[in-house]
Amino acid sequence: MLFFYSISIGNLEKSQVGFFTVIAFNGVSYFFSKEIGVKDVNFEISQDEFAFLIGPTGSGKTTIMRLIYMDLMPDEGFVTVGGISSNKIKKRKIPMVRRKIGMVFQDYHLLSDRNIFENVALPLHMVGIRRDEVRERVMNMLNELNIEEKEKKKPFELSGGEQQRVCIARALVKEPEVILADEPTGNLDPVAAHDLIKLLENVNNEGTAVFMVSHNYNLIKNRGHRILEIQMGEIQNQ
Amino acid sequence: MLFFYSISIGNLEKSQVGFFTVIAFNGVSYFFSKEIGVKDVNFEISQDEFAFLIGPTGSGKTTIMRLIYMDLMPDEGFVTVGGISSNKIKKRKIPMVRRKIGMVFQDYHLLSDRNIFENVALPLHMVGIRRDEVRERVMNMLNELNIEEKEKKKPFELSGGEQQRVCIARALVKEPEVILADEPTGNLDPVAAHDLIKLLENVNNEGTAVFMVSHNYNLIKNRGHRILEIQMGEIQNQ
Amino acid sequence: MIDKISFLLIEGFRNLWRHKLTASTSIFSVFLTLFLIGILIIVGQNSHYPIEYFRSKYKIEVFFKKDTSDAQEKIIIEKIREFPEVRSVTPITKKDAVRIFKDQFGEDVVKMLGYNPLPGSAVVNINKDGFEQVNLEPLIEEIQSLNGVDIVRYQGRLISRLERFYQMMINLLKISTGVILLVSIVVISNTIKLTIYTCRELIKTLQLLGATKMFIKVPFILEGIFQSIIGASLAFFTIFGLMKAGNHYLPQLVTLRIQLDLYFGIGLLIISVVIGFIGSYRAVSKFL
Amino acid sequence: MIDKISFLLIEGFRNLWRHKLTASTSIFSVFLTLFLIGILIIVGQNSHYPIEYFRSKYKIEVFFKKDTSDAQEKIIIEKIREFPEVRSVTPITKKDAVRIFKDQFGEDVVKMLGYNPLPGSAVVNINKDGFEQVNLEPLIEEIQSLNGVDIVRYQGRLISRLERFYQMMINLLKISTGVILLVSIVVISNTIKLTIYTCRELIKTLQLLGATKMFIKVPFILEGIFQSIIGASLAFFTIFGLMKAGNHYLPQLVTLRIQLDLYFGIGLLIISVVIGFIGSYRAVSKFL
Ligand SMILES: Nc1ncnc2c1ncn2[C@@H]1O[C@H](COP(=O)(O)OP(=O)(O)OP(=O)(O)O)[C@@H](O)[C@H]1O
Ligand SMILES: Nc1ncnc2c1ncn2[C@@H]1O[C@H](COP(=O)(O)OP(=O)(O)OP(=O)(O)O)[C@@H](O)[C@H]1O
Ligand SMILES: [Mg+2]
Ligand SMILES: [Mg+2]
Repeated sequence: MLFFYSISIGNLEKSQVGFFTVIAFNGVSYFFSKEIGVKDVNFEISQDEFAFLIGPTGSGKTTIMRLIYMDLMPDEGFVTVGGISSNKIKKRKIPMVRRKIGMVFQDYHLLSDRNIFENVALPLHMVGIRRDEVRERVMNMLNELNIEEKEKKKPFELSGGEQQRVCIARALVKEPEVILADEPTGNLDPVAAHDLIKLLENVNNEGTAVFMVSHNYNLIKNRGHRILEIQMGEIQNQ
Repeated sequence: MLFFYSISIGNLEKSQVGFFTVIAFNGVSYFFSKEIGVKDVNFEISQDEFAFLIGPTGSGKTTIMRLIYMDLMPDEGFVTVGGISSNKIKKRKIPMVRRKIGMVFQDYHLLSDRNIFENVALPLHMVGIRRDEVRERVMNMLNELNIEEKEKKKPFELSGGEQQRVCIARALVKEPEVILADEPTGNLDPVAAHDLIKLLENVNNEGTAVFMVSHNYNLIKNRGHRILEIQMGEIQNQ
Repeated sequence: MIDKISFLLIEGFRNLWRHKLTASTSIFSVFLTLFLIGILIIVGQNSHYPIEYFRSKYKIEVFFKKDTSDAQEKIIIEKIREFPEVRSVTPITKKDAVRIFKDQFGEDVVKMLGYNPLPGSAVVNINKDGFEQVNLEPLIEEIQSLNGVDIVRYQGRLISRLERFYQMMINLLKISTGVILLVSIVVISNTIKLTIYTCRELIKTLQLLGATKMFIKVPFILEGIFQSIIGASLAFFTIFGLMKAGNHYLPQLVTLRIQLDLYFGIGLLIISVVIGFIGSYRAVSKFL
Repeated sequence: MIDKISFLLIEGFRNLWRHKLTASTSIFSVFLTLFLIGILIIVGQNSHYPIEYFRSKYKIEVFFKKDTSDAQEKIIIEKIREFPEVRSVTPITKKDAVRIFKDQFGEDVVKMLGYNPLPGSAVVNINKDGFEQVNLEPLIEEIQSLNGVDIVRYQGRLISRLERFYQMMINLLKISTGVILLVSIVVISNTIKLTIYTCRELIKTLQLLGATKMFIKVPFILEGIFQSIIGASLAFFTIFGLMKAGNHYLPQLVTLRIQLDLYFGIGLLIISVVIGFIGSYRAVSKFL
């Protein structure tokens, strides 16, 4: 398949797990039903890395993401996120893992009964941040993504690309340890997509790991970032 | 803006409205609020045309689509679809217009309480087609889009790209007069996206008009199809 | 057309399964409210037992004039028997009166006085049923006006109190049933409304795909009716079971018997279909 | 922490507005059911009026032995007065008896016989209230056993029937209130469940964003409680209004007075908070 090849730039050793590594997959398999799911996945993402995950539709990219934010639990092996392992975590501790992660969902998951500001502010309220600080951080984030004038709108009043950017704002605003973005440019025009990658690179430079799913090979090539390729649920030549 | 330019290949005359023209915009404006919406849109799509609509996010592409399937009614001007004019139609006749159109929605709009087969079969049941014929046509369509083995799954059990293809299957299965596709490749990998365009081109060759929104300029360029560009709610040099 | 109708019918059935949770909630509400209504109807059907008992205790004493002969008294008694409110008349002849006086006071009044000073009389018993409210005043007046009748005595105020009290209870019961029926319709229709509210996306999608109003409405309305029928059947069988059990264990002294017939079942069924139809029609119309 | 609590409180309030439609449905259900319960409670509070009326009609006739003197009779009457069930005693002396006999039969029994054959007696009136069920048998026996008392007569079977009937009505009312209360809780909790069911996507999203169970639950539970309180207040004011109107127009002959006090309001409030809490807690727990 012409479009997919991978560049490995990570030279991490196993010993670094838990200190430099923010996400680690250890022989992870998950099956929705036989043959469907992901199989024996092994990879690591270090604290300051920017990595892409690429693969055809239905190959298991979203499944990998869901394993990271522990929406799915591995059938075999274990996933470690920010030092917490999926085979040891108690169910009620899962929210703590998710708070370390900024997630951009493929299907947005915006709350339709709240406006844009409230949607983006939610992760901050969850950790009990003061109202005025919330306001400042949210507005900064909306500015950064050029959707500040949509502040008072409900999600359904926004275009596809605008909703996608709200979702990105919500992921970034809590200044997470790692950002997971599942196809965050699917509804963005090339300019906006390019701007988004730039933004994520800036965030990455400030020390946040970024792990992003994309189909748009043209957008991600030649940027010097690691590219993981997945096919039929298996990670290819890493 | 480097990415957007338009090629006009349609040489239609106004007199052809109603016979050769399947979609016509006549001085159409629609405003969600002041400044936001589309303004004085004029264009026509003829019976056998394949046209793209391209423009940055939030420029009004989905709004144009919604005006065509009469989810929105123009504040000024009128839209004519298959000979029926938005300024003359009675409200309860709108379903008849929609049945002529195969729609691929940007946000899919799949029915979450039905499986894939039932979702795709719905437009056929609406017009009262026999059960066995429904089965045959739906399965053919699912085969064409490589999702036949998902027949019994619910939408939430599918990957983003698979859902998008279900939505496309539902639009094509009723053999409409015109196909509207709003960003149908956003969640498809390059191979699947290319296959989809091929499929739409085949359908178009059999005499169905196709009007498709896309951000992926690389995918649509050099195909000899007409490209309409929209910026800030206004159609550019057509 | 046939294909479309059969599709819509099947859709209605399937929706029940698709919306298991919300459907079971509606069914449960229908069950509870119809159960309540059913119980009230049964109580209403049986409310005549206590009043009939009391009516069987109503007694009117008629005293004849002193100079009426036993034969004349008999004729008057026959006349009294003919009033529709009268169940039976027990004559107390002058002789009987002497015996009763002796029983009560221990003296033989005839022996002492040499003649019988006591008049003849009769005890009139009132019909227990067939009257919504027994108003004895006119009867009393008519008896009073008969030739040969001296005085008529009866527990006047007590009886009219009892009748009025009974009437109040019946009215209360009727009003309650009406109120609960109304409440049921509203609660059920609200529940169905919520059920349909959970499907508003679905309705929007159907509209966008070109479904006519009918095509969208019919499965929901059928679903609502099916839910109601299921709820009503559950209520019917529960009441039926309770009634069987009740007839076994109810204290015999209250003489409470439960009448439950086909009409009751059919009535519940019709109520449920009406409720289901109105409820789901109202509800689905809100989103179309 | 303060920021979080205030956020959750405000969220609870805002949810009311966000879920206008579903919230108003719940509020309406709460209103209807609590209204029903309120009416039942008031009926229960007033159910003693009819029985008190009937009790005021209960009469026990005590006949003294022929050889008891008027003075002895007085002593016995004093003794009878001391029983707690007794409201008052009307003495009928031997002389009174003669007068009554003359009124009834037109003969002066003393003149005819030369002596008074009639015994003294007394009419005992029974206390109307303070007793759940008046059982006269022991009282009768005690009076009977007093020295100087000959026979005691009373409307025995009628009274015990009335008392038993009354008891049955009270029990029915209690059971109905209980059943309706249960039905309310279930219906309301189901309605709230449906309200929350419409938010299942929202709950899923909150979970994915790292919200703890508490963070998700609290606003919903508060919303449920607010809904209930609003519904209860509406019910309270409606009942209050109806009561005012009722006291104006109720026929005076039924002597029906409505007692409504602070406790009633507080009771409704507590019931509503409990219902709201249980309902929304149960409901939200289903989706977590
Ligand atoms: N909940 C589910 N139940 C059953 N099968 C599922 C479920 N979710 C995903 N799958 C299947 O697992 C496979 C991988 O899905 P996944 O969503 O990970 O794909 P993806 O790589 O994200 O694709 P896309 O690019 O289209 O989003 C697909 O074949 C999909 O149909
Ligand atoms: N229901 C609505 N109410 C208010 N404003 C709306 C509504 N829908 C869309 N808009 C606004 O109208 C503008 C055009 O929206 P539209 O959805 O047509 O954009 P689009 O070209 O489809 O963008 P995208 O490529 O991101 O999907 C946007 O600014 C959007 O915020
Ligand atoms: Mg995916
Ligand atoms: Mg759009």
